[in-house]
Amino acid sequence: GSKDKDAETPAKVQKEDEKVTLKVASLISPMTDIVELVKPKLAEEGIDLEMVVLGDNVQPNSALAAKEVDANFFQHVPYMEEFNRSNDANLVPITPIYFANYGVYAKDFKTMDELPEGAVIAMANDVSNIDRSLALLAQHGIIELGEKTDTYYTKSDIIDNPKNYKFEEVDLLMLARMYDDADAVVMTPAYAAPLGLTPKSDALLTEGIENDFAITLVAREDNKDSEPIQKLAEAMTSPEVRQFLEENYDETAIPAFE
Amino acid sequence: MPEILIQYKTEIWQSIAETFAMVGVSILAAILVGLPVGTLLFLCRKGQVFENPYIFSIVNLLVNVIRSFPFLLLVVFLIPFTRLVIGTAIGTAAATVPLSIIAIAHYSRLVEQSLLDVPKGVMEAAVSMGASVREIIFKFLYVEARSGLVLGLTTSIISFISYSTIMGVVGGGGIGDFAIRYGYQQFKTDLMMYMILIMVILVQLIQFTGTTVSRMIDKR
Amino acid sequence: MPEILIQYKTEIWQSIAETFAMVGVSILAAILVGLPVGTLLFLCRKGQVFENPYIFSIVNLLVNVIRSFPFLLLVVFLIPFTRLVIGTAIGTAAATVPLSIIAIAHYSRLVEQSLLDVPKGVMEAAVSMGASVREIIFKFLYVEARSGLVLGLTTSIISFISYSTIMGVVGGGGIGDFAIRYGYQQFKTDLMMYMILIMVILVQLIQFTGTTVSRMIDKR
Amino acid sequence: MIKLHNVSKSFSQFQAVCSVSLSIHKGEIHGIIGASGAGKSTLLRLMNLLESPDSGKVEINGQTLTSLPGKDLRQARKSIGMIFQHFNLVANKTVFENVMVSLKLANYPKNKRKGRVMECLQFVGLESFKDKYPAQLSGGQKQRVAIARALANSPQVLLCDEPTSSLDPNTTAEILSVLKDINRLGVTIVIVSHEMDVIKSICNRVTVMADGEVYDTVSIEPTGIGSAKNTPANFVEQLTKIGGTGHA
Amino acid sequence: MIKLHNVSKSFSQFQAVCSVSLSIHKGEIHGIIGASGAGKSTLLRLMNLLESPDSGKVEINGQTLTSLPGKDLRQARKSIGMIFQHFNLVANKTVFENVMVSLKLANYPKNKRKGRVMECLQFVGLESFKDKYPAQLSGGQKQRVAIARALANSPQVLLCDEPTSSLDPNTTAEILSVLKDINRLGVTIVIVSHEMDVIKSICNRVTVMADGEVYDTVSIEPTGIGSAKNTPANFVEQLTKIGGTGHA
Ligand SMILES: Nc1ncnc2c1ncn2[C@@H]1O[C@H](COP(=O)(O)OP(=O)(O)OP(=O)(O)O)[C@@H](O)[C@H]1O
Ligand SMILES: Nc1ncnc2c1ncn2[C@@H]1O[C@H](COP(=O)(O)OP(=O)(O)OP(=O)(O)O)[C@@H](O)[C@H]1O
Ligand SMILES: [Mg+2]
Ligand SMILES: [Mg+2]
Repeated sequence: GSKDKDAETPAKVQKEDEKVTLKVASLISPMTDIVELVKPKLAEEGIDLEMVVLGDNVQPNSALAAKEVDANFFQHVPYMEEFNRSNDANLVPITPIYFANYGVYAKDFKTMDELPEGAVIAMANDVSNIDRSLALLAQHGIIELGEKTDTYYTKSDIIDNPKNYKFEEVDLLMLARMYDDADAVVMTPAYAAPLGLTPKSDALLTEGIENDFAITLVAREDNKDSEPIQKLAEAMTSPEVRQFLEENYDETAIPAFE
Repeated sequence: MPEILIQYKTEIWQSIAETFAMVGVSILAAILVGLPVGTLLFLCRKGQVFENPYIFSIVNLLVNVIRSFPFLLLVVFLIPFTRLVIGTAIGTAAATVPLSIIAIAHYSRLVEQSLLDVPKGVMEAAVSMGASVREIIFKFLYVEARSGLVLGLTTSIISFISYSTIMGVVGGGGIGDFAIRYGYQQFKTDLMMYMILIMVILVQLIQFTGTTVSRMIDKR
Repeated sequence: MPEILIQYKTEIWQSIAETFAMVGVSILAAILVGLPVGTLLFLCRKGQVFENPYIFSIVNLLVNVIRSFPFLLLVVFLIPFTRLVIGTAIGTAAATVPLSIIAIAHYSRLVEQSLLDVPKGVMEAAVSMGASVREIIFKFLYVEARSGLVLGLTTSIISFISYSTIMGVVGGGGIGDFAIRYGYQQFKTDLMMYMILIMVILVQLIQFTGTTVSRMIDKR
Repeated sequence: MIKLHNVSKSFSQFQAVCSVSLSIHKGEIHGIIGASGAGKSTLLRLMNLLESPDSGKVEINGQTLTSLPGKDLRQARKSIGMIFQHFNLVANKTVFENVMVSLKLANYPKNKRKGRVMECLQFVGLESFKDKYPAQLSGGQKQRVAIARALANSPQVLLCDEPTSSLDPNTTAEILSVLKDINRLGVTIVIVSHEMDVIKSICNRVTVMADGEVYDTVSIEPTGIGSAKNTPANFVEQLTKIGGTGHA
Repeated sequence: MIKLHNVSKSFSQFQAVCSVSLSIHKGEIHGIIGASGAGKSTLLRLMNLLESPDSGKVEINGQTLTSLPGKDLRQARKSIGMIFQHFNLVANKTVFENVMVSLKLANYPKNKRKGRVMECLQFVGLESFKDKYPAQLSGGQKQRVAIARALANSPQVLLCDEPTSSLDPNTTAEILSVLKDINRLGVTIVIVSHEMDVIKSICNRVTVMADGEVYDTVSIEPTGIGSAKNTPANFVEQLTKIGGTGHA
């Protein structure tokens, strides 16, 4: 509504000309919610924020590298670095926004100790998430991992598995559904939330914030200092976002900015 | 109308529009390119009027290569090409490129098969009247095979709709993607079911139209 | 042999085995159930020996519903059923359930279409000899339509391979899923290309066999 | 044997057969003749209910076909052989298999089938073609396969639609004597033909059709089958008999 | 006009036509007769190269078809009409369209096409059937459409494979007079037929085939087409002429 009114006065028409469009690729809620949340704020600054929702976790980076979008918001820095390495890209982190508190959930068990010998633990089947899930389990001493031989840990890096857990890798899309099927599931809050689960009250184990896996706003080397990107970063680390996260995503998405 | 549908009205309409756009372009590609390619496959076969083992092998291989790509990887693989054609590799317009290519490969096989069922005698009549290859195709082959061509196109269109649901990967959108994103990933099961219902109705309509038309034009 | 292939030897062989398992079961389902269903669709059509608008509409709708589900959602939707049949909803064995169901729906349409191309005179000859519906099917319809049935199955099998690449969702594995997970998501482009090459060779072999067999048994 | 009572059949407006009543006696050879489009084929196809009549009753061997349930109708059809105007062979079966299938459908004793097929192929002079497919046959050869197929299971009634239309005079004569022979064994035969000679040579009674109606039914004394020698010399002789002016 | 030099054709082992040499003069009506399977259809199909000979040369109108490039061969074929033994109509085209297509292919003047189609349909007595599809026609009607299609673009050569096999005597007589008429306009006609009467009535020269070879070629004086009245009464009369014993 207000934009239309702006256009009526000549002075602001000029401003309209300067109006830049900023394209941000993202994946799912709460990432998409945050982008939506800052839209009006950026509009006031003459930035037309356009969100592009993509369906897998390679395309947002490919699109960014190809300059089809100006920034993306869906990943943590290690994942981005791996993309840079493998694809000769120069994506750069702008600012971390929140920690997606990775956790282990089980339908029939209250604590990790109750999990019986040989239980099936489901995790996502893409390499970075396998790495992260195994690291979470190792962090709590459930399993022991050897030296990292490749970029990522894989199941073959497990050198000790005292309770003989079986690890089932399934697609991200299926992860939440495995809550009924497997004995335990390792997943991000984004996937746990629809089940009504939160890291705070339901997770047997969580990752906390002592890690590198904060979901980060990412741009490119060539535009990282540009005004719109900086304004976006500013908006995304504003108190409103913090309030939004704390109100709606208590411990599911822990703000990662000051 | 259920509340959830009203709530997401804009998005639903948009996703329907996206599906129509993607499938519409695929249909065009299937007809404008898939039909000729399938015809070429048929005509270059052993014993046909345009017999040519080289062209046949090359086109046949090409179609097979396209059909053997995992669809997701085809989409990825085609990104440079898509960018060249559309100017961008993401969004509904960009999604039409891989969809069209798969549509061409898919329909051309069904065309080839339909043409193989045209009685030899009809081809002979055409040849004996001195018909050019072009005339054989348009005045005889397509006329005699038309009901099969329509049914094949119907089958293909339904496959295109199914393929289009994967185009969320590059931001293609569409009803199927909407159902997956909102309905499935966000556990809005009722919304998902409504979306699927829309797809079922759409497919049923297409099938009904296809079957009816193909029966109406079949005078054999 | 390229080093990367040696490195992933075990996984590659396993993924090939998984693809064979998934596609193999789908082929069985297509033949054992899709063929009868397609035949039923044909026979219940208006003007055919077993004309029955009710059965036709129901089977037709069922096939359409299956074909209109976004494949991914079909997989999800079938989870309770899969669990009932296989005991679990994840893994290669579980993946065969949705694949088989889509295989049945897919092939039955192509069967229906092939049978529609059987000349009416042959059906009449069968009827005039007092053939039962069973005899009409096995001694006349299938005999006369056999090359089309084989070509349709070939087309279907190639589609099954393509569908099987999506079965990573429920841990089905397979060559396509391997290519996506290791090649695409881990940016091992060379590995991905080798995997695709394997798929291309596989598809090419299937198409060649299908084309050859269908030509050999076509005596029309 | 075969009785039609006021049988009518129309194809979307067009009245192809119009209230025809006709009775064909057991053991006779009945001819049907008439102009092209008169309704001969349709009438024949009504006799075994390949076309179901719009109205009227079809009776064969005391059974009213028009009111038989599906299963009994099938059973009844097994004793009614049919030779189609366009042969309707199964293109993907060999000559042998095309004849064989008729025996299988009729539950002909298994161990005698092969012999019976070869016997029938011998009747029509095609023993050596048994492994060929219809697409590899000449027009006349196809027609003869269709005849062999119809004869194979020794039907009680044989409906023939232009059975000799593609055959040369010699082969025609041979086929007609085969028909005459099986007629002597008690088979009722209905022959649709446009060839006056064929009709005259073996029919006992002839129905003349015009515009979908029976114009008349005539009893005749069959003239017998003029046997012609099956040699090319014979053709030349016939050609030069009258009007011939010598060899070119 | 049409010259075959040592033309041979075999189908996987089987020698269907064996080193045949034959010349057919301009303006004549040439008959080909022989037993079923003798190779008549194959010989006729060799004349317009529908079957390409294994060896030998085919010449029409001074052009050696066997050595013509594709385009010229197509051009040559436009002036060679053909009536197939099995009609080969386009099932999805109406009677009108089936005839029309031949005019379109021959680039017949656009404004005269419709008239010409109707004229040809009139020749064969099917004007009123123009909007029907082949599946709705009787055997003889289909054959007549095939004849009309072959005549339509006024070819210089007309190859006819059993053109009257499904026609009753009256219609046959009518078709033969049409052929005779166009022959008078200078069209060379080759007729394959197994009906001695047909051959005798209009052919100037007749080739007798046996086992894929030319047995003999005879010149004859055509006896002319016996005109029969097209009435059912005429059938009855013919039937009762000899051997008739009265009405049933
Ligand atoms: N495509 C083919 N493959 C194999 N054999 C064939 C083929 N076409 C024809 N023949 C054989 O060639 C011979 C001659 O066939 P053709 O059709 O020329 O006979 P015809 O003289 O026209 O006989 P009819 O009067 O029965 O039509 C036949 O014995 C036939 O079996
Ligand atoms: N399926 C159909 N649809 C419409 N009309 C038809 C159909 N079948 C036959 N007819 C018409 O019915 C009439 C009688 O056809 P029928 O085949 O019985 O003729 P016929 O006496 O056998 O002729 P012929 O000697 O030419 O074979 C014809 O005028 C034909 O056009
Ligand atoms: Mg008839
Ligand atoms: Mg012939």
